Amino acid sequence: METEVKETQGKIFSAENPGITAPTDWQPVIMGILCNWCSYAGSDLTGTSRIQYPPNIRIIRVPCSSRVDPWFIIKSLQTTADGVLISGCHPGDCHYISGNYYARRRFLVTKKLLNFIGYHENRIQFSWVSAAEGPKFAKVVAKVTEDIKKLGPLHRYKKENF
Amino acid sequence: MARVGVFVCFCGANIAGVIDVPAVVQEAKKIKEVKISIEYKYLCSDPGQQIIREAIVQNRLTSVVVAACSPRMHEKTFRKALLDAGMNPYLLEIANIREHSSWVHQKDKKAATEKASDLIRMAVAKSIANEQLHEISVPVTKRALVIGGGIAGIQAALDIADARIPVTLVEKSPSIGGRMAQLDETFPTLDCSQCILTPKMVDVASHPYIELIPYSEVIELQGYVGNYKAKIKKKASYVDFSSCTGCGACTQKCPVKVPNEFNMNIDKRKAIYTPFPQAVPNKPVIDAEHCTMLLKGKCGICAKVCEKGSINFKMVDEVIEREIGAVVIATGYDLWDPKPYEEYGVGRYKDIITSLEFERMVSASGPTNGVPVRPSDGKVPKNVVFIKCIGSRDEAKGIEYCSKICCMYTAKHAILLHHKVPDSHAYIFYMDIRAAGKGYEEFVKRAQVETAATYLRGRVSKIYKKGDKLMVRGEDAQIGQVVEVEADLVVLATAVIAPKDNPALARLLGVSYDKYGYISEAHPKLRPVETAKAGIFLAGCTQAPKDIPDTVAQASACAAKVCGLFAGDTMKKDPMISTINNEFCSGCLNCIKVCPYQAIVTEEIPLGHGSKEIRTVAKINEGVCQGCGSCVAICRSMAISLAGFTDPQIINEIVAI
Amino acid sequence: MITLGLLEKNTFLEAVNKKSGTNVLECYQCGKCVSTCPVSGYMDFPPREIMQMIKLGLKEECYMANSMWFCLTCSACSGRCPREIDVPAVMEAIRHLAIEENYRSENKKVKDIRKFHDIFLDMIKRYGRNYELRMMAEFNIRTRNLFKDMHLAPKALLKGKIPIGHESTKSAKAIQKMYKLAEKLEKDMK
Amino acid sequence: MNKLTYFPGCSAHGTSEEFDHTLKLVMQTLDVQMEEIPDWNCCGATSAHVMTENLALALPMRNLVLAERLENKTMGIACASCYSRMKGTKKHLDENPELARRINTTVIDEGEYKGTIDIKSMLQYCYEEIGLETIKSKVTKSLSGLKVACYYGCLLTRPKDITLFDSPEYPMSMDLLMEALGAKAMEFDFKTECCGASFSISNTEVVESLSGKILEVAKESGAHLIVVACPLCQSNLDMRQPDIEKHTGRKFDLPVMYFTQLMALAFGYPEKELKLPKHIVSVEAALKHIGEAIPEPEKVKKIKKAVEAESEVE
Repeated sequence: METEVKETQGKIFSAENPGITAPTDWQPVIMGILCNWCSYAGSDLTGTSRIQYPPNIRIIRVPCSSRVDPWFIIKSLQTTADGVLISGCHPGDCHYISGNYYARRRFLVTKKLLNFIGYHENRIQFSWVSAAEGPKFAKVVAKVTEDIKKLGPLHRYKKENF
Repeated sequence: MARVGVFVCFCGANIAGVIDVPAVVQEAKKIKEVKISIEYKYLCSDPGQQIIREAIVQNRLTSVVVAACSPRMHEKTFRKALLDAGMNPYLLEIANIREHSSWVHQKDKKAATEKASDLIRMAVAKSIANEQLHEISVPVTKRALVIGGGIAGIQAALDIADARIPVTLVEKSPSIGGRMAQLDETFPTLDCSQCILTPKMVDVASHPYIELIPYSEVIELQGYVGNYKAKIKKKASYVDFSSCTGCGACTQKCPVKVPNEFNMNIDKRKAIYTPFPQAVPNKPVIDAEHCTMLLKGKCGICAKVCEKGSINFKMVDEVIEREIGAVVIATGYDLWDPKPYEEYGVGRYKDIITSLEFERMVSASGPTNGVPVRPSDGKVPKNVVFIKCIGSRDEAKGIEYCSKICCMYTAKHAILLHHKVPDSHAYIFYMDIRAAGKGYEEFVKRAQVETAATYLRGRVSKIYKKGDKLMVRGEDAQIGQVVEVEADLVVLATAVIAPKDNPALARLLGVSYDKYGYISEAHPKLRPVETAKAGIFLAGCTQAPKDIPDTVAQASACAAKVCGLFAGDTMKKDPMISTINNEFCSGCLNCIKVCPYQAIVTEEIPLGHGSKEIRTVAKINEGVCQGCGSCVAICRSMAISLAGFTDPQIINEIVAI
Repeated sequence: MITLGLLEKNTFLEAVNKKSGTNVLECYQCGKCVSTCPVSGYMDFPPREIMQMIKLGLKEECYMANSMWFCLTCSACSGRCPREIDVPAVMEAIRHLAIEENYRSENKKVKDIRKFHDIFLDMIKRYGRNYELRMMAEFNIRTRNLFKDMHLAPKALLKGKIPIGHESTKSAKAIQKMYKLAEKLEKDMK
Repeated sequence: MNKLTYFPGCSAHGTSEEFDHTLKLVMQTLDVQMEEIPDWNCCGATSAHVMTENLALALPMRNLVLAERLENKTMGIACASCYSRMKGTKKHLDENPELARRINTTVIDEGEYKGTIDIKSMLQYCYEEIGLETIKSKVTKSLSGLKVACYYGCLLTRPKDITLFDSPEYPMSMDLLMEALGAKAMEFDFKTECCGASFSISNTEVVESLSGKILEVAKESGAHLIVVACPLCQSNLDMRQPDIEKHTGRKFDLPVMYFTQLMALAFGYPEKELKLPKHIVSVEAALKHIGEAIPEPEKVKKIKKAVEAESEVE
């Protein structure tokens, strides 16, 4: 889905600004927020298995995906990241019994909101990666990176941009 | 002003082979809070830790960043190094530049180096917001609760009690003993089950550190590791155990006959009964569902014949409470009902029985005095067909897994059949013979050679009646022919399944269970006797199908875990838990709804300083909180923070790149 | 003896799985299908062995076997299979693949069965419906077994069991068109 | 009055005329109006699916399209083979809309396939839609004394996910229907074993062996006759019975009747309506048992200690 570009007083008012052309050597930054017990362990397994994936992701460790405050996502997109990946335990496998269910609901709402204000839906992604799924983590990262590369650099909501 | 030290590890060539470590060190130096940035070959080695310790003291560091392997690997090692240098260990942050950079970007050294620098920047930024944290210590109630009085529960209770720790053993039925008490002889040694079990049962009853509560169930568990509170419902037995001598006059005279569960309903018991002669406690109970006195108010013969006057028809269920520090779940297993095997005519033919029914028949104290008979006409069978994997390894009708014990007990049944009826013959349909265990393969060989049981490799497809025989049709894959066996009796080795009450019990205890209803262990390999909830352990078939030796071993392992937990007077607990600043708490109490551990309670505090009016706010129970952070993210007034993962720490990380 | 080399890509297995919509690899060789199958005794290889042969990639052996021609599609095996494999679909897949790739067994029974089906389809093409007496006769002529079932004929005819006349749908033309289009479709799909 | 779209199948106008005829009588009594699909064609059983993929779907599809035009909720099918082909095709097409669209091009002259009609075998229709109570209420001449073995064959209840009717291993619907007519349904283990239908011409050796086994077990059950719901089963078990007797040396003398024939009889239609002379194995002797009293089975001696499951007061 391509988000609609709204114009206000002649200034382009969208995160997905078609007016920006990426420099040729541009590389996106992706903020990966992973739960400690499944996805972070899974990403470690990717490492110990030496499975290669694109180097654009920066990983932050949280105890559970339910710890992820929508604020973190917004702050990432506002400051440093071109995309955010949140990953937790598979439904039913949460180390903290039910945390990932809350995370999922909270994430969906956040995504819809960000979508509404003009972010492309692929900027914010969610996945389930268990501690045993090293190869899957690499695949997820590769896919997210690919998606974000297609979208190009993020036109941020910063004062100087208005 | 923060003073951060950055230590970058080569990890031999693991990191340095891809990442330009000196460049990373230089890059780190550019961060204004970083006071020292150095590299070393192996930071986890003792000299490596020495470097960190010295640097902390010399530079009066306020936090430390180690750029090395995953924190899941060496966080504890480096925390210890900080502690040794006189620094709070929680001021450490680790930048995972091995698993997250050098190992996964081996082809792109430049990007890997840049990423490593970024990860260090993030770790430095986070560490600046780190706070000093201290381990929490929690008092311990030294009493264990064992749920289930089969061989697993008996063994766990005895081992814990032998360490002089009081045990409360709760058993659902009127007697302990469980499934093992129903068995005749046990593989692979053919020693009599009763002979080895009953002494242990008596030990349980007489042990000074064991409180045995039969005919009862756990109905509630609150609290947290070391400090649980359990509610136990004692079902009304209508017999006063303290005065009853167990003389048996009441059971003799009782006129009501009920199918005998202990004998798989082959014969009958009375409405007032002890499940079997060696029961512990050897006191009768009245089955309220069948007693005519309790149902219709007529009869009362048992009360008339009881010399001690122990019968009390007015008795009611009673709930008692126990404070305990640990729980052992040992609820055992059930057997799968083979009804879905319609092609075998299960339910239509009386001469198709289950293995446990056969087991009771061949038991010397069983309903047929140790001789197997055909339920249809009471004749002693000559040709007996045993069919394995009934419900096991059958996704279509039963369950996917292998029940583990059927291969062995079927070999045992073939041998026992031969002992009891020497001119009989056993045919065994099997798919694979799984006899992994000490002395097991030898035992199967005994069935094949000494007993000359005929093993046929194939799943039976159909059973039909011909005269008074049952025709059993299956393929013998070894000769590639379909064979039909004329059987007098067919014995189905039905699958082991989880007790149907397991999910309800698991929810009540707050532990997880798998799709079959078995209680889940914390880790399938490294923590096989613990559940994910601290202080709750599991033993025997409540986890998965097991034979007796494995069950006993696991029960003893549980006992060791319980004893370890109770070794000190207090327990240490990770300080990474939530705290609430009640000044900010608006009292919406959304946090209570999302907390998976019921660790948040309400608290009433004055509305303002010195105010007489009160308001309700949330409060964290330190002992219960596991530190997931659900409450932090849901708190709209940002009153809750999770130690080690506070909002400032994570935001610092995000903006650091 | 069969020598099993490096089975890098079992294209036969893939083709069978795709066509049948079931996964042959699920088979764990319990043999319940064999003793369930009413005609396994007549097969060169009973279903269980066919499954293993597919796993080993023994394509020609499968195509030349009579097994899939003897399968009655009674679905008794799939109803009892503990791994819920659709055995008749597998048999059908092998049969269709063998026809597509032009494998013809020299086994007399198989030839008879194929002939019967050809006549049957021919009959429908001509009349839109099946005309039993004519089919029996034609089958006997084509298999050169003129007197097969002849002893049944007088009785059956006399009792009106098998009618002599035949009917056809008005729109036999529509059926003929359908045959043509279906054939074309089959080619297009390849 | 209920309306029902009716697909008779080729054999209804051939070998199984008595089935078709009695079915129409019975439905009249039960107040069901049957509308035969105009200009229906052969469903392709049992050859089309053996040889080709598309034709095997196209032949039934034409009938389905024609049936949909009649706009009744349900289509009843007499022959079990046709039932299986049509219902299987419908399921396959409904699950693969793209394939349905493609196959539809071969019969597009007849109209567009919508997939709206519900398909039932006539046995299923009697059991599920009409109900045993209604059938019982129409019985004027009870069949008591008659012992029957109900033979369902392969395709009425199998595969389960296509037929969605009764148990594939030990179905009871026809047994209960027979009991509703007053007859006694015997315990019969080979209810759904295959009779070898599709080889009835090309491979008679197989048919004789399979049907022989069914006859043997039916005889063992003590039944006077076999009840069927499929023309192919009937012709295999009936027409080939003398041959089977000759080859096995066993005398069966088991007439094979359609369930609708027995229903018609119980509903009071005269015997001549049943077209009994069409049977190769004479039915007469078996039908003489109607009205006989069936003796209670001897009670088996109880095991010394093993006793029944219910509780009892001494």
